[in-house]
Amino acid sequence: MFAHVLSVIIFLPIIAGLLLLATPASRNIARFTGMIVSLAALVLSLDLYMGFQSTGHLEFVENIPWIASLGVSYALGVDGISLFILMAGSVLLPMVYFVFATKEKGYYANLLIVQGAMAGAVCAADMILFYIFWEVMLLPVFFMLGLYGGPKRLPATLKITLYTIAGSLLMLAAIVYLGVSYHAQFNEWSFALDKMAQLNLSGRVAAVAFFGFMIAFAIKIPLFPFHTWLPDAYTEAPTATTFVLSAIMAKIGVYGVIRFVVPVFDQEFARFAVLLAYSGVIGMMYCGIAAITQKDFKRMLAFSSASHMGIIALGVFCMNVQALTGSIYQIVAHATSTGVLFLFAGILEERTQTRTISDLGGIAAKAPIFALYFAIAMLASVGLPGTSGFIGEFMIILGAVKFNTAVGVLAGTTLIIGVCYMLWMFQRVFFEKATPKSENFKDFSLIEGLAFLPVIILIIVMGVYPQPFLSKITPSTALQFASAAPVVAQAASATNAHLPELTIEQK
Amino acid sequence: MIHSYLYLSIILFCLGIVGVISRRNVFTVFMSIELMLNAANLAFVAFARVHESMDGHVLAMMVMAVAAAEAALALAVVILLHKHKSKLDTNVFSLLKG
Amino acid sequence: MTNDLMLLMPLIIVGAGAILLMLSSAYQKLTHEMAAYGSALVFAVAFLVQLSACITGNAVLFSGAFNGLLVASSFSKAAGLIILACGFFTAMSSQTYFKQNDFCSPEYYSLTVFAASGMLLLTMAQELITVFIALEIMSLAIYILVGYDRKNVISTEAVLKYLMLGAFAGAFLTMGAAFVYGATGSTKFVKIAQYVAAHGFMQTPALIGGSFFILVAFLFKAAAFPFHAWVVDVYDGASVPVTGYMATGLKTAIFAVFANFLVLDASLQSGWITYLFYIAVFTMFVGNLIAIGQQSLKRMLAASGIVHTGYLLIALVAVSTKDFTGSVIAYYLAAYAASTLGIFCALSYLGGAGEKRSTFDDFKGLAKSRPYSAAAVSVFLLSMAGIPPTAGFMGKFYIITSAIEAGQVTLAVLGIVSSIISMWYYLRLIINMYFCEAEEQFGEAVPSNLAPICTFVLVVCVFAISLYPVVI
Amino acid sequence: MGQSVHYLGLIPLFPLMGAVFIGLLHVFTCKNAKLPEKVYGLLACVGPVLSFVMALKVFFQLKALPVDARFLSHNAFTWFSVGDLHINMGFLADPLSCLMLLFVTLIGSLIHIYSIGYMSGDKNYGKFFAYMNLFLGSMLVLVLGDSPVVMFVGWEGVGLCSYLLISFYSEDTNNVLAGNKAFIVNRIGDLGFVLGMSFLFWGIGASGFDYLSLKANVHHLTPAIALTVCLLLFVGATGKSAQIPLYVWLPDAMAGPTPVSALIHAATMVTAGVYMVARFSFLYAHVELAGDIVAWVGILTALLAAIFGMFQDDIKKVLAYSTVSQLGYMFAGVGVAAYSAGIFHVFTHAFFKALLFLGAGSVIYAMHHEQNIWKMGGLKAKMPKTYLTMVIGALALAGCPPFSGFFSKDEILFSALATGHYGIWAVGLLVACMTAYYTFRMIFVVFHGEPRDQHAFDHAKESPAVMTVPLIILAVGAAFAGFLNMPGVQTVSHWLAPSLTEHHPHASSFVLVFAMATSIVAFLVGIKIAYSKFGKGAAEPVFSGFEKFAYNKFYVDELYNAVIVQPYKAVGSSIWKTIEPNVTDGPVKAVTRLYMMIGTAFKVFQVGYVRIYAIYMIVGLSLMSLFLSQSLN
Amino acid sequence: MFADGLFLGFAVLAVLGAAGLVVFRHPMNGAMSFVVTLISLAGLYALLSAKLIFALQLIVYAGAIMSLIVFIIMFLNIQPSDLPKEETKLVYILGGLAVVLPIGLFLAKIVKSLPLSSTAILGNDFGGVKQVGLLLFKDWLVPFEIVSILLLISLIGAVVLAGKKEAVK
Repeated sequence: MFAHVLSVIIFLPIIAGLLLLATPASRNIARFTGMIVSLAALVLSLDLYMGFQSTGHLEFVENIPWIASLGVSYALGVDGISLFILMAGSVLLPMVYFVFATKEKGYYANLLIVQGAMAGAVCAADMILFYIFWEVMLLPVFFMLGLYGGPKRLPATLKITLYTIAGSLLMLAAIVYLGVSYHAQFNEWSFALDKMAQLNLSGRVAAVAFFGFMIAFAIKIPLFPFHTWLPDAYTEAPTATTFVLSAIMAKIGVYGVIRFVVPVFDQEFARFAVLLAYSGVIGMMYCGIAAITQKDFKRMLAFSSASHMGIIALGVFCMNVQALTGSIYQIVAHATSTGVLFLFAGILEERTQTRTISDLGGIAAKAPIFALYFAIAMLASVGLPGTSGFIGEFMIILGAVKFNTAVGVLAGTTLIIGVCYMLWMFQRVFFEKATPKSENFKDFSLIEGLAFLPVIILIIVMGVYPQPFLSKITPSTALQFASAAPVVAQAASATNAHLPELTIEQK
Repeated sequence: MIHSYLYLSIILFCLGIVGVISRRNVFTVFMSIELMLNAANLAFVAFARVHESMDGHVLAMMVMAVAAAEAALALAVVILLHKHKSKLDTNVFSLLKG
Repeated sequence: MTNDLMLLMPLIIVGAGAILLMLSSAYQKLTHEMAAYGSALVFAVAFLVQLSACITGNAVLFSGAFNGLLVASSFSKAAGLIILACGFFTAMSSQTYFKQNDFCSPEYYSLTVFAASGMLLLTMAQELITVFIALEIMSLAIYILVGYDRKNVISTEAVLKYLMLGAFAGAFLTMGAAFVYGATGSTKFVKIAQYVAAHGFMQTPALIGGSFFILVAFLFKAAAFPFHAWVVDVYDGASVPVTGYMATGLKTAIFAVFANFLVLDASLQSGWITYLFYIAVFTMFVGNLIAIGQQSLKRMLAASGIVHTGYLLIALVAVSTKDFTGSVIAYYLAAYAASTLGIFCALSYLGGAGEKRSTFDDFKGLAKSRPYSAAAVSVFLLSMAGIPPTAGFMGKFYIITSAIEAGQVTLAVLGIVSSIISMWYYLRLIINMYFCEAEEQFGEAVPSNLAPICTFVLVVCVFAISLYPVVI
Repeated sequence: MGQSVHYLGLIPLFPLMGAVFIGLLHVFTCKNAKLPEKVYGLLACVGPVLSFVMALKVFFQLKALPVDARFLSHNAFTWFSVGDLHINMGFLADPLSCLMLLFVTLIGSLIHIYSIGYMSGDKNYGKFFAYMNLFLGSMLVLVLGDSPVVMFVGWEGVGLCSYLLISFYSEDTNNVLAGNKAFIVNRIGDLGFVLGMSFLFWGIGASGFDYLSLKANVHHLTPAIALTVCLLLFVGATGKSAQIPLYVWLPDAMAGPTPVSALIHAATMVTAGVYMVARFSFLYAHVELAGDIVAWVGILTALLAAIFGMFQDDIKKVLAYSTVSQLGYMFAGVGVAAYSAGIFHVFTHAFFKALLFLGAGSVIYAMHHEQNIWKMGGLKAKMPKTYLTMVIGALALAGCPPFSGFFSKDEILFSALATGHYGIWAVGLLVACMTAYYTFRMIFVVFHGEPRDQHAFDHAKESPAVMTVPLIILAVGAAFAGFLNMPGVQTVSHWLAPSLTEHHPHASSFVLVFAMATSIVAFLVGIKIAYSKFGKGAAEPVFSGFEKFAYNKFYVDELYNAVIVQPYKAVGSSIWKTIEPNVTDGPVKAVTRLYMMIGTAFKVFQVGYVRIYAIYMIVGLSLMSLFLSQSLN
Repeated sequence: MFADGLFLGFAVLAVLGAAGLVVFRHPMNGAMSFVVTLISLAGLYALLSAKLIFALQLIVYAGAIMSLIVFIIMFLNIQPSDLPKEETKLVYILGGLAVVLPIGLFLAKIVKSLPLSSTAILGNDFGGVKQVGLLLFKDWLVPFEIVSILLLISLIGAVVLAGKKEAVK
C-alpha cells in the first residue's frame, strides 16, 4: 500500500490506452496490454479494498492544489460508497480482454481509457475534477460506439453523446454556482466536495442548480423520462461498451446523486424526493413492461437494465439508510449480474450471428455450462434470495415502504415484472428445441469458463454472506443521514404519514 | 452657434451612411465613406474650436492620412474588381453566401 | 527607460522586421520560403523578448516622448504573446500552404508581420486616434492578405466586403472619437477616465454617444451581432492561413483594446452592461444558428468564431474594473487561438491544392488514412466545444465562473445553453472523419512538414494551456 | 432462550451440498462422458437420508426438553445488518418445525428412492436429482428459518426448484410455459410476502426480526398494520399453496415428472403456506378478521377445486385438484385458529397424497406415460401392490375412518363447528362428500372394470421394488398416522402446543360426535354415488352444460389470459412501439427537427450582398440609438 | 453676421454636394458634387479658424485624393452599361434616410445638450502651421510615426492588388 495508489489506478489505464492509440501496436499487443494493465488495476484495488478502514469518511486521500485562485485542487479519495463502484469496475473489466479476443486496437485502448476515467470520476473529491473525468468518460464510449457499433450506430452515437453532454453542461453551471456561493458565504474559493455540505442554499436559484445536477445524473442513470437514448445505444454499441455503460457508467450517475445532491441540496432533495421516487419507480415499470415484447435480446436486456436502474435510483430517493445501502449494494449486484448478462449476450451474438430471440432455442442442451452461468446471472438479476440481487432489492423495497406506501408497493412489482421478461427470454433462448442457428452452439472454452467463474462465485457469495461488504458500506451511508439528519427526518415523517391514514381506512 | 457646425457634420455623416447602404456603385460607396470621415473631421475641428485646443486639428490630420491610405487601397480593390467582372456593382459580387 | 525600451522591443522588432522583409522582397532572389522563415524568425524573436519582459501593473512607455499614448500591462503582454504566437504559426502554415497554392510573393509575409505590429500597437494604445490608426494598420494589412489571391474572384469579393464594411465601421470610430474629444477635450484614455470620474458617465451625453460609436467599431471588428454578417463570407473567401490569422490574432487584439477601453471607468462599463448583455446573447445564438446550416468547414469555423465572440463578451460583461488583469479574457483568447489555429494549420495541408477539400463531406474517412491528423483535428474541435480536459473547457469554466461571480447567472446559463447547441457541428466533423467511409483518398504527400509539426505543437499547447492555472 | 445446537445448520446443508455436487458432476459430464445412473441415484439419496437422521436427532433432543422450553436454535452468521435491520442466518427448531422437518425429510427420502426407479433411462438423470436435492435443501431452510427473511429464502428457493422441475422436459414448450406460470404466479404471492415483511418490520421489527422477538412484541402492532400484514402474508400463502385466486398454476404443474408432483406439488412445498400461517399464529390469533378471511378463502378454494376434480380425465390432474382442495381444508383449519388441526392435516395429507401420486406414477409408468384414466381400466389384476396401496391412500383422502385423513379432516370440521363457523363447516362437509366421490371415481375407472386399451393393458406390469417399497411405507403412514391425533389422544396437538398460540375450543362431546357422524355420512354418500356410476366400469362420459363448464375449470385460465396476460403484453408492445418513439422521445425528436430547420432557415440571412450587411449594421445601430436616446435625459 | 452668412452658404453647398454624391447615378457626377462638399468644408474649417486644416483639406482632399479618384474613374472609362441599374435607388435612399433618422436625432440630442460657445475667429496663433506642427511633433509623435507604417502598407497593398505582375485570368 503506497501513497498515490488512487492516482495510479486512475492514470495507469488512461496512459496505457493513449500510448496504444499513439503507437502502431498490433491488436494482440493491445489486447495483452489491456489484460495486464486491467489486472494490475485489479490487484491495486484489491489491495485498496483490504486496506480500507471503513471509517465512513474519505480514505486514501490525495490533495494537490491545482488552480489555487479558485480553490480547485486535484483531490482524490474513496469512502464506502465510491469504493464499491470502483471495485465493480476493476473486477469486471479484466474479463472483457479474456472474452473478446479479436477486436481492433482502438477497442481495447478505448476500454482502458474509459476504465481510468470512470475510476477518476468515482474517486474525485473535487467537483471540477469530477466533472472533468465525468466528461472524459464519455469520449471513449463515443468513439467505440461510433467505430465498432452496429449498423444503425450513428444516430445512437449522436443521441447518447448530445444527450449526455447537454446534461453535464448544465451540471457544470450548477457546480460553478456552488463554488461561487461557497466563496460568497465563506469568503474563500473551494470546489471540494466535503466543504459543499456546509453550504446553506435556498431560493429559486438553488432549486435550479439542484435540477442542473439532477438532470445530468438522471440522463446518465437514466431516470425516466430521460432514458430514451438508452435502448438504441445499448443495442447498437459493441458488447464491451454496452457492458461498461450498463455495469458501471450508469452507476456513476447514481453515485453522483448520492455524492452531490443529497448532502448539498438537502432541502430541495427532501422537497422533490417523492417526485423523483415516482419517476424511478415508473421508469422501472415502464422499461420492465416494455422489455417483455422485445424481439432482440440485447434490446431486451437494455430495457431490463433501465428498469433495474429505476429501482436503484429509487433506493437513493427513499432517504432512509436501508434503502440507500440497499441501492449501493444493488449497484454492485446489478453490475455483476446485468453486466455479465450483456457479455453473455455478446457471446451469443458472436456465435449465432443473430440477436433475434426467435432465431434461438435449446441452448441449455447444447451448452450446459453457458446455460448454468447465464441462469445464475439471470436469477441474480431477478433478485432471487441467495444471489446478490436479493439483498439490495429487499432493502430498497423495505425502505420504499417506509418512505411512501404507494411507492413501496409499486416498487415491489419489480419482483414480478423482472421475472416475466427474463423467464420468457430464457425459455425462448435456452429451452425448447434447438434452431438451425443454435444447432451447433459451442459451449464455453476453459478460458472463458474460468474468466467468468469469479463473477459467478461473487454473485453467490454476495447473496449468501453479504455482511462483510455491507459493513464497509454502512458507515458511509449512515454518515449521509447524519449530515442531513433533521431535514430528512422531517421529510420522512411528512411522507410517512401513511400509517394513520391506513388506520382510518381500516375502521 | 457652434452647434450648427455639429448639426451640419451630423447631417453629412448621416448622408454618408445613406450613401453606403443605399447605393450599389462601388465608387459612390467609397466616396460616401470619405464623406463620413469628413463629417468626423468637421466635428473634430469644431470641437477643437470649442476647447480652443489644437489637438482636434492634429486628429483631423491623422484622419485625413488614414482616409488617404484607405482610399488608395479602395481604389486598388476597385481596379481588381473591374478586372474580374468589369462591373462596378457590389451586388455582382455575391458568390459567397448562405 | 531601459525597461520601457524592453517593453517596446517586440513592437520595434516586428516593425523593423516587417520593413526589412518588405525591402528585401524587392530582390528577385528572395523566395517566398525564405521570407516565410524570416517572418517566422521575427515572430519567434519578438515572442521570446515579450516573454522575457516581466510586467506587473501598468507601465507607461516613454511617458516623455510618447506622452503616455502607449501603456504596457500584464494584459497587453499576454495579448502580445498570443498575437506573436499566432503570427508565428500562421507563417509556418502559410509556408506549407503555398506549396500547394501558387499566388504567393514575399510581401505576403511582410504584410503578416505588419498586421502583427498593428495588433501589438492596438494592445498597448491608450489613445483613441492611436487606436484608430493601429486598427487601420492591422485592418489594411489583413485586407490585402484576404485579397491576396488576385486571380480568384472569391477572394476579391471577400476583400471588397471586408474593406467596405471595415472602412464604414472605421468612420464610426472616428465620429465616436470626435464626440469623446468634444466631451472631454482629449482622446487619451487617462484624461477620459479622469473626466468620467469627475463628471460621471451618464451625465455626459456626448461621451455616451462617442463611446457608443467606438464600441460599434470594436463590435464590428469582433464580429458581434448585428455586425457579424461579413465574417462568414470573408473567412470563406480568404486563404486558409489568413483566415486562421484573422480568427485568432485580430480577435485577440480587438478584445485587448476593447477591454482596455471598457475598463476605463466603472460607470462607463456599467453603462454598457445591459447592451453588451443582449449583444452577447444574440451573438452566441445567431452564431450558432448560422453555423448549424453550413456545409463548408471555413464558414462553420467563422460562425463558431462569432459564438466565441459571444463568450468573450460575457467575460467583458463580467469583467471587474477594479484591479483589472484581464486574465480570464486572455486565457480564453489563448485557448481559442490555440485550437482555432490548430484547425487552420491542419486544413492548410489537408485542404489540398486550391483548397479542394473545404466541406464537411470532403473529410469523410480521414481517420483511416491520416489517423494522427484526424486525432489532432478532433482535439481542436473538442477544445472549441469545451470538452475537458482541453483548454477550451477551462476557458469556458473561467468565463462562467467570472460571470456567475459578477451576478450574471442568466448570462452564464445562456452561455452554457449555446455551447450545448454548438456541440452538434463540432461533433459532426469528428463523426465524418471517424465513422464515415472515405469517398476520396487522401493519398497525396504532405508538401512540407512545417504545418503538420505546428499542428502537433498546438495539440500540446491545447493540453498545456488547460493545465496551466490562471489568476482571476 | 433455548439451547443452541450447531448441527441444525447442517440439515439443509446436506441436500444443498448434494445438489451442488451432483449439479456440477452433471454439467461437466453430460456432454461427453455419461456417468452411470447408479452413481447419481446413490449420491442423491445421501443428503435426504442424512437430513432425516438429523431430524430424528432434533426430535429426540426436543422431546428431552421440558415442554415450555422446547426449542433449539442455531445462529450461523449475521446475514445482513443495516440500521435497525438485523437479519441473522439463523435456524430454529421447535415442535412445529420439527414436525414438518420429520415428514419432509422422510417423504423426501422415500421419493428420492422411488425416483431412482421412475427416472431410469432419462438423459437428464443427474440434473433431476440435483434439482430434487436443491428443492429439499430449500424446503428445509423454509422450515427451519428463524426469521421471515430466512424463511423467504427457502420460500423462493422451492419456487425456483418447482419452476425448474416443472419445465424439466424443456423440449416441449407447454412444460416450460407451465413452469413460467408457476414461477410468475408464485412471485405474485412473494410480492405480498415481501410487502408483509416490510410492514411488519416497520411495525415491530426494529427490535429483532426473528420469530421469538416478533412474538414478544406483537402486541405493539397497531390493529391496522397487523391486519395489513396478515393479509399480505396470506397473499403470499395463496401463491405458494395454490389458493383462490392464485391456484391456477398447480394443475399445470403436473407437467413435471410424477415424483416431483408427489414431493413438491402435493406433500411439501404447497403446504408451506399453511406452515407459514401457523408460524405466524401469534399474529393471526391476534386478528379475528384476517382469520375469517383465510378460512373462507380456504374453504371456497376447497369447494371449487373439488368441483373441478370431479370432471378431470387426467389421473394427475384429478390428484392435483384434490391437493388444492385439501389445501383449502388446511387453510380453513388455520383460519378458524385451529392451527394444530391444520398442521395435522398437512402431516397426514403429506402421506396419503404422496402415496396417491406415487401410485399414479407407478400406473403411468406401467402404462408407458399414459395419463388419461379413460385409457386405463382393470389394472388391479396386473398391479396388485399398487392397487392396494392406492386404495389405502384413497380411503385416507376420502376420509374413511380409521384412516389418517378421517381424523385430520374431521378435526378441522369439528373446530369450525366448535368456533361457530357453521358456514365453513357446511361447505366443508359438502366438499368431503365430493372428495369421496372423485377419489373413488378415479379408483374405479383405473383399476376396476374392463381394460379400455387392450394393447397398453397387455404390456402393463407391476413396478420394480425400488418404486413399490416406498409406496408400502407411505401406505402404512397413510393408514395409521391418523391415530397420532385422534380425539382423546391429541398427541400432535400437545406436541405442537408450545409453538402455536391457540386456545382449544371446549365444545361438548355431542358436537364432537355429531361432526364425526356427519363426515362419515358424507364419505358414504360420496363413495356410493361413485360406485353406482363407475363401479362396474363405464365409458368415457361426454359433458354438457354445467359439467362442461366445470370440465373446462370455469374457463378461469382463459379469463386470466384475457384479463391480465394479453393486456400486459399489449401495454408492453404499445410502450415501445408507440409511446416510446412518440411520447417520451417525442420532445427530443421535436427539438432536433426544430434545430435543423432553424439552421437551414438561417442561411437566408447570409444573402451575400455587402450592402445588405451594411443595412443590418445600421438597423441595429439605429435601434440601439433609439434606446439610448431614451436613456438620455 | 458675415461669418454666419458664409457658414450658411458653405453649409448649404456642402449638404447639396453630399446629396448629389448620394443621388447621382454616374460616379463622375458624384465625385464632382463631392468635391463641392469638400471645398465648402474647407471653407468651414477656415471659419473655425483652423488655418492648417483648411489648407490641407484643399490640398490633400479636394486636391490629391479626389483627383486620384477621378483619375481612376476615367482610367476605367466606365460605360453607362457597366454601371449598376439601380431602379430601386430612390426607395433605398428614402428607406435609408428613415433608418438613419434615429441615429441623427440621437446625435442631435447630444449636441443639443452641449454648452454653447462662440465661433469668433481666433488670433493668429490658433490653428497655424507652427503651433499645430509643434503639437504634432511633441504630443502626437506616436500617431504621426505609425501613420507612416499605415501609408507604407497601403502602398504595398496598391502594388500587390492592382500591380501588373501577371495577367489576371
